[in-house]
Amino acid sequence: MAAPPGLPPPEELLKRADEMLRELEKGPWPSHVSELRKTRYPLHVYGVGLVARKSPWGPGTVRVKYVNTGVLSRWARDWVPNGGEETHFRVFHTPGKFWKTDFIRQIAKISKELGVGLIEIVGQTGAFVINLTKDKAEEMVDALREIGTDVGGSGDAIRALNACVGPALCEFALFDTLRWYAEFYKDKRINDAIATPGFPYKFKIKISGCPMDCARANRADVGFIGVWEGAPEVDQELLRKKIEAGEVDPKELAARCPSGAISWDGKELRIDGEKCKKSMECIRRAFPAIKPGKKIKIAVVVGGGVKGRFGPKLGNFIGYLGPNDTQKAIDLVFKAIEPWNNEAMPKCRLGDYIMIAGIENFLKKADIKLEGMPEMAKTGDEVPYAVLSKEEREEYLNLVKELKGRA
Amino acid sequence: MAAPPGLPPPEELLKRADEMLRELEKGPWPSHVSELRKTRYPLHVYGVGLVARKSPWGPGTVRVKYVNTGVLSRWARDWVPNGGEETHFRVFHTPGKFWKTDFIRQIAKISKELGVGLIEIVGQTGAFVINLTKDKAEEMVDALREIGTDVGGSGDAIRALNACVGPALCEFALFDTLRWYAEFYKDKRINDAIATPGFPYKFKIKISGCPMDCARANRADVGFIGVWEGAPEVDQELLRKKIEAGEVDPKELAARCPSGAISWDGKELRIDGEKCKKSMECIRRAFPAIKPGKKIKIAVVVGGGVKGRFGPKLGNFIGYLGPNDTQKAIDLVFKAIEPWNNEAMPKCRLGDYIMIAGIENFLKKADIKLEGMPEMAKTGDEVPYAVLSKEEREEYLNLVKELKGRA
Amino acid sequence: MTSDPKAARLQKVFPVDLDKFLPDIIKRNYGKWVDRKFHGAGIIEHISETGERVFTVKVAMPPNARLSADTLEKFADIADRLGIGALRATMAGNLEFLTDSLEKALKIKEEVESMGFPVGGWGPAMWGINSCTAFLTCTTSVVDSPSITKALGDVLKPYFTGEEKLPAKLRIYVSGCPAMCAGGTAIDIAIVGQWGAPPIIREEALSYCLPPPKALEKIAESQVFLVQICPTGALSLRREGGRVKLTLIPEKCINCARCKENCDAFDYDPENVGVAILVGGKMSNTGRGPRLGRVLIPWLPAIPPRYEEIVAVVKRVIDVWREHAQPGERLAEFIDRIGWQRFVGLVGLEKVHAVYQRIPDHVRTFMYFRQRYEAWRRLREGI
Amino acid sequence: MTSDPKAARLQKVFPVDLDKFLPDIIKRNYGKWVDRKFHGAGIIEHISETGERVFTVKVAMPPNARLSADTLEKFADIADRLGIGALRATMAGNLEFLTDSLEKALKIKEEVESMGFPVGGWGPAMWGINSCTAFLTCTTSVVDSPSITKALGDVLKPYFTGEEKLPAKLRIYVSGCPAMCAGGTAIDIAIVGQWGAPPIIREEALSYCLPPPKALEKIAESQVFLVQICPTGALSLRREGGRVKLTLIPEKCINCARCKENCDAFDYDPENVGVAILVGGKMSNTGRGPRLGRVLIPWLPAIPPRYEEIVAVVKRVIDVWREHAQPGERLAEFIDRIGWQRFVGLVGLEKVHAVYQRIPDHVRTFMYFRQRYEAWRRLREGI
Ligand code: SRM
Ligand code: SRM
Ligand code: SRM
Ligand code: SRM
Ligand code: SF4
Ligand code: SF4
Ligand code: SF4
Ligand code: SF4
Ligand code: SF4
Ligand code: SF4
Ligand code: SF4
Ligand code: SF4
Repeated sequence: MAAPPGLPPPEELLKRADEMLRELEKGPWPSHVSELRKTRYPLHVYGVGLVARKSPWGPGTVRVKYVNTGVLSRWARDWVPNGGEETHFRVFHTPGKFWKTDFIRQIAKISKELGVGLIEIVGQTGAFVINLTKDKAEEMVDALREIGTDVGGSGDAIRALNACVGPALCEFALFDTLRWYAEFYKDKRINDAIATPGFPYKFKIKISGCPMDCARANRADVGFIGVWEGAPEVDQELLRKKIEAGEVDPKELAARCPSGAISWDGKELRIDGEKCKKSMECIRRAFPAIKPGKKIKIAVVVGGGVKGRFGPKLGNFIGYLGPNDTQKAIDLVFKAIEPWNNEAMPKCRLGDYIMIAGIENFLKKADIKLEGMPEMAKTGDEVPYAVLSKEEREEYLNLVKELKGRA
Repeated sequence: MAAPPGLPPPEELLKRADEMLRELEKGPWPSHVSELRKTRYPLHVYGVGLVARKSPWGPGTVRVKYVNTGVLSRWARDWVPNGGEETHFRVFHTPGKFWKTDFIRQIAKISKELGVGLIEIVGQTGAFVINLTKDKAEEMVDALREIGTDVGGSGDAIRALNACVGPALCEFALFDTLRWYAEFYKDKRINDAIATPGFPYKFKIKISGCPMDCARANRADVGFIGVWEGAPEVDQELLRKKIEAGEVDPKELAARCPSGAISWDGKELRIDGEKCKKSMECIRRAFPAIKPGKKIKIAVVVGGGVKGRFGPKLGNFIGYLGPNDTQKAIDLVFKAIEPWNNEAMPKCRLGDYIMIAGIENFLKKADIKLEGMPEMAKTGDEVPYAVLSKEEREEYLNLVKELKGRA
Repeated sequence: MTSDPKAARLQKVFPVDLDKFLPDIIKRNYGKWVDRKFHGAGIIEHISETGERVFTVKVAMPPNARLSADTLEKFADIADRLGIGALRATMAGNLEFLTDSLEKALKIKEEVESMGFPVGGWGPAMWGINSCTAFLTCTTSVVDSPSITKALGDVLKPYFTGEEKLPAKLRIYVSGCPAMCAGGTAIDIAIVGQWGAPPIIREEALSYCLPPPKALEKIAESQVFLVQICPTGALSLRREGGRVKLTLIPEKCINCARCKENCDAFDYDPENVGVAILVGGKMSNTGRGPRLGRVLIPWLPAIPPRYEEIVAVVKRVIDVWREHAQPGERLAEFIDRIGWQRFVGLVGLEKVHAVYQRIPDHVRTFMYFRQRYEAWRRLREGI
Repeated sequence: MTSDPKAARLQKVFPVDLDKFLPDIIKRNYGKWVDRKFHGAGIIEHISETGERVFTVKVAMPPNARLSADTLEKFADIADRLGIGALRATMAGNLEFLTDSLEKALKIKEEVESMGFPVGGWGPAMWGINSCTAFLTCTTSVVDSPSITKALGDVLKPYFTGEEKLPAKLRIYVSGCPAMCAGGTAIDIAIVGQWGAPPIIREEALSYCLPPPKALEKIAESQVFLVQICPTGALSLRREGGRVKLTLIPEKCINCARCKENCDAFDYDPENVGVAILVGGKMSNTGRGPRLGRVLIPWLPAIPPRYEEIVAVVKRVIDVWREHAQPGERLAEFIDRIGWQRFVGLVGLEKVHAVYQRIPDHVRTFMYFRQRYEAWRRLREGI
């Protein structure tokens, strides 16, 4: 990108960059600049970008043998005085993103010795990011593999998986999100699709233990979200106690239930399982007197994403798996990938492809069949005119031939 | 339109036309062909059209002095053997479409003497249609005016009004639809806009006495529909009797209320006026034990239509008038017409124009203010990127300047 | 302005005198109706607070409500003999006889039925079939709605007369072309004629629809009326030397027929022509309120005189509705309740909707750029 | 395949051994959590059926969760001293200390706060601000999200720490460009960098993004990658003699930045650049369920280091929500309940939404040709 117009001369630029950086160290919120100062990150580049109001970084290259994803490298733009460079790895996080202190110290050591001493402790996809110096790239990969993790997940590949902390720390967890996380990674096909890009675009898999969706699975290319069948479970005894203690207001529970499933007759709280939309509203207010139901199912959503070709989209719900169906879940991912990988234009996310193909056609092509699949993509048009090909018209005619017989 | 390919020679064509017509006289449903046979309508033309599967009529012309709307004339296409012609008038219907027998006989006489003895007793807009012979056009107009009605309502003009039968025959009528019908017609501006086309497109006004919308006002350019405020009125005494008599099932009333406004505690039926959406479901089932409420309002809907530029649309609800606000209603019609007439492209219906202008902008331009106007046309976009002009951007900046002061 | 006495015609004579046009019994009880009773299909007793009663007898008219003056006079005779000396045309093209006792009403019923005009409608019944004029008088029609209406009526009559019961009101609108003069699509079942393929332009007839050559020279291409009315930009005007050429991009055409409505030079091949059948519209605020119908099948051939394909689909829709709907449930509410897919499956047209999933790419882009409707179940609705 | 030992790298080392990576106390109580208590902002006590307890202390990280190795080591020391020898990064970029008693938890809080890292979040509070990396490392950024995040955090900290109460959870995502790496728009408040005006093409840099001339010759214009990725057809390739020229039709451009994401030759003028602010999105199925955020204001300048315009709008949105929302009501549900117009009015940005009513004509045509969303109240909702 070109130098922005009206950039001051180098010295002045650096001075103003420095002022800008200092300003960002003030105030009560933790400052990234203060942290960066403790590292060998080329802070002036960042400062110059702020003054120029333009990203100071241009694409760089670094090749790491047999590491085809997870490596990103930048050069400072030619208008940044004194230049600078920046390279970083995306690194797989541990299950639940737990870092025992020995592991932290290993990471910190690697970062200081082979990098610039800077870590993004968790990226938005769920990896963590570690800066390095270009010439230490090969070493860094080995060091990370040594301590039990690795580099990967960028480009048109499966990205670092993400799963909420689930049963490791959360009362609401309906299934073992971390075991799913592990099982997915262990699968050879997943490994290969992470290691080597080749899809039309990136592909993200996210796993949430319950409808709170802390892992934002509903925005993934394929997401898994724990739910249950029917009504939440009510421990009437405990609930009564909570009500007496003033911890829970049963009228509020009924009023806040978005599906009108809860009724309170002054004595007992009843929940209509047919109506319940698993909003977790009653549960979070009255836990553990009200808990999710026992019959657990994993809702599958496909085609979410923040942008892609056709703009922001949430996932499309396509049915359920069981809480132990990890293998089926992995199969499903690759079934979903197949028609997309074969047919989609470059830079179409799965959700874009689904919009192009039509979700029903997509599900057919992908040969996906799930329990509780919702019916029908779309109702008919509101517009009664259309241009139709001869073939289409003949198809309609044929369809009706049979009816004619019946009439 | 050109002759369809593969048309048989004239004689054969006429023969097949005749067979087709005969077939349409069979069967239990009243036959238009049988009726047409009793008239001087050129039936062979219609028959040939059916065989050719193409309209046999092309545009014709007839000029009637100072009658600029409501006159339509056709010539048979050149491929119709023996040719033929057809001319008809659209004629204003009486209030409630009541035809006393003397009036019927006058119509029939005019039809036989100056026309071909054929009448469409009511057209879909609400006029009736009378066929004539071209050379009697001037006479026919005078004859119709003589008996108290007139020709009009076609082209880019206000069309024949339509109102449901209302208080003349209907228990549900919430206001005097027929008086509205009459008052509208008496207005000079309405007269002129019916008499002389000049708008971007046609313009229809429809009036329904209650939410049943028998006059399909919700599909008009401007529609008026009687509603009430709050809950329907319940005569508990009478209701109890109806329940005892088995005529009314209170549980069904509650279940069929689409807004969940009705509760039945085994003794008394209660209706939550806040919730009631005026579906008429309880009223039609338990009338007159349940009746519309007493505080009557006239809901105004604008911009409906079957097609226009952007396809089918129902009206947009824009607020209420009072049951006696006929003058305000007529003013409102012309307020709505003004920006449309000034700005719309040809062949944009009011609804299309509203879509182009945005309904809020439209209401502002039209200077329409009503009681109970709903808020806000649209919520914000889901897409966070857009191309914006410098002016727009400055506008946003200015808007926020004030907020900055407050923060 | 002018001294021509005919100029007085610009001041219309509107039939607005309620006193003159309303029958006396109606005037006496105007706005005083307190109750009504239904006496079988087609007959309503209206009860006034004055104690008077008016019985209405609803009679089906031939397609497009076409009557000969002869028949109309015969009806007037009956109205004088057995009624209160008045009829009324309903909004929707039936004819109502008015009388003051049930016996007379039943007598009227007998007489009109013997003339071949069935009595029926109201409540859970077919209230009628509305037809536009089409091949009877209309230049833009592509199929003939009156004969389609006749073919349907012959089969559906028992639903009108009440011999066969329906779950709720049913009305059918049959329009000969996308102008939809029969009343549009906001009705239980709508049948709409359409061209099937993009229009054919008859160069030789085009000049009638264009401004005179001199004027045309001065107008920007995009401002030419014919170019403007096409909502999709499928029509464009190119100047080639001194001549102009109107071109149509078939990929952009949506077959809306607006060009045709405004210029006779647009033609079609009867081979391509057909009807779309829409279901589940309504105007009334009952149930879940007014809504537009939805395309059940976007194209079927329209083959006179019996239109078997159309009749078969309509019949099938009604059968499915009759079999599965709850009492009082209009087709719209029924479809809403069971869901479109299930409905389409029950009718036996599962495969049809595949077409709705095809949206041209450029359309989709913009559609999803702005407020987007959610095409598929989200988690919340799904679980 | 190859004998290079480095080829083994294609088999990734995934940290999947739960036994190895989970702290012991977590393993012992895995899936056995039966209750939890909130101890002020940022501290949760998790109660296991085994009787054991784990306390988590949620600590805000600097923008973009950037820590120096030094600080990380200091945290490890604290975790060893006062915790169970483990930390965890949350999904959303905070750091959780784990310990086994409330006192220790409070001690941790004290220590990290003295280091300048506030403890907070959970329940009706700000849970954090997520920032992408932007000017720190990213080539496609148009505004710098980490510094915007800092400016916001400085003002909003009391909502995080619980000093000031909120009606419900609040999270803010700040993304430096339309790629929205901070997590998109399905969150309470989303701030998204955008170009403002259509991209400028730097001819001189274009060749890097096009196939080599020989290959290019053989590809149809529309099949060229850069042409294909533009979702609106704003980009087209024209061959002029031997040379190719990429042209951009500004009217078609929606500023989606896909061209830029794929080719460094697309440039912009910082003058035009700004952010859109979206509100009312969420992921969670609470309330009325997940939904995308809506544009509250489509453009504001992003002026470092204090970004006053952005901060003012965010602050104002929060104030309005605080003042008018019911307890427990997230911004999304609050806006739903009071209606967009009223919300926009309360914020003081009534005039802003006028822009949403402008839809280019061709768009509208198609949008309304297919399934259309209802833009304005229908009778049923109105009455
Ligand atoms: C590092 C990270 C931001 C961070 O600091 O947290 C990031 C950084 C970039 N993202 Fe992202 N994205 C990151 C999470 C996301 C997320 C969040 C998520 O995964 O939930 C999203 C939105 C979710 C989604 O995918 O729908 C996201 C949507 C994008 C997009 C838009 C994709 C689309 O469908 O349109 C792009 C553009 C592209 O791929 O062409 C993009 C592109 C980029 C690039 C590669 C742009 C570039 O080439 O400069 C950024 C590299 C910056 C750098 O120097 O590292 N990034 N990106 C996140 C990855 C770390 C990690 O693996 O944990
Ligand atoms: C006579 C009538 C059909 C009938 O037999 O009932 C009719 C007949 C024609 N209509 Fe209509 N329309 C008739 C009611 C309607 C209705 C029903 C209504 O008003 O509720 C509609 C739909 C409602 C609406 O306006 O939204 C209707 C929507 C159209 C349209 C589409 C308008 C649009 O917005 O796109 C056209 C096409 C046009 O105007 O260019 C049209 C055009 C025509 C033309 C003028 C086409 C033509 O030039 O040949 C037809 C003349 C046929 C003829 O020979 O008389 N007619 N037309 C109806 C008028 C009689 C009356 O005044 O009562
Ligand atoms: C006569 C007529 C109005 C007129 O001015 O001409 C009419 C008059 C009445 N309508 Fe209607 N409706 C008339 C066309 C309509 C239309 C328009 C249409 O069919 O195109 C509608 C709206 C379209 C729709 O179907 O959504 C309409 C929707 C209703 C409804 C709602 C039906 C439903 O189930 O949704 C009722 C209530 C009912 O049937 O229970 C109703 C009920 C009534 C009743 C029977 C009131 C009652 O239940 O006591 C009115 C009787 C007055 C009378 O005896 O004359 N009227 N009614 C129309 C007769 C049409 C016909 O020949 O059959
Ligand atoms: C730790 C974390 C998951 C993880 O694996 O990292 C998490 C864990 C929990 N979430 Fe979450 N949520 C986490 C991010 C999210 C996200 C994602 C995000 O913010 O980007 C969401 C969905 C996005 C959204 O806001 O819609 C999310 C929506 C919820 C909700 C719903 C809030 C609401 O009012 O709609 C709850 C329930 C509540 O707060 O009452 C919840 C509740 C919980 C609780 C506190 C369960 C409870 O109420 O007992 C979990 C505590 C486990 C623990 O102690 O570790 N969690 N939670 C994430 C912490 C983020 C942070 O640093 O603040
Ligand atoms: S998604 Fe559910 S199970 Fe997972 S951390 Fe959030 S609240 Fe717990
Ligand atoms: S989980 Fe939500 S929807 Fe279900 S009963 Fe509880 S509050 Fe209602
Ligand atoms: S709209 Fe209402 S008042 Fe008018 S006729 Fe129909 S039911 Fe009666
Ligand atoms: S009118 Fe309709 S919405 Fe109102 S209470 Fe009766 S049934 Fe319910
Ligand atoms: S719908 Fe078409 S065919 Fe029927 S009258 Fe109207 S314009 Fe003519
Ligand atoms: S039918 Fe409609 S879309 Fe097609 S060319 Fe004519 S006006 Fe344009
Ligand atoms: S949102 Fe844009 S600026 Fe931020 S990291 Fe992603 S690509 Fe870079
Ligand atoms: S910003 Fe988007 S719409 Fe504009 S040219 Fe680039 S890819 Fe096309």
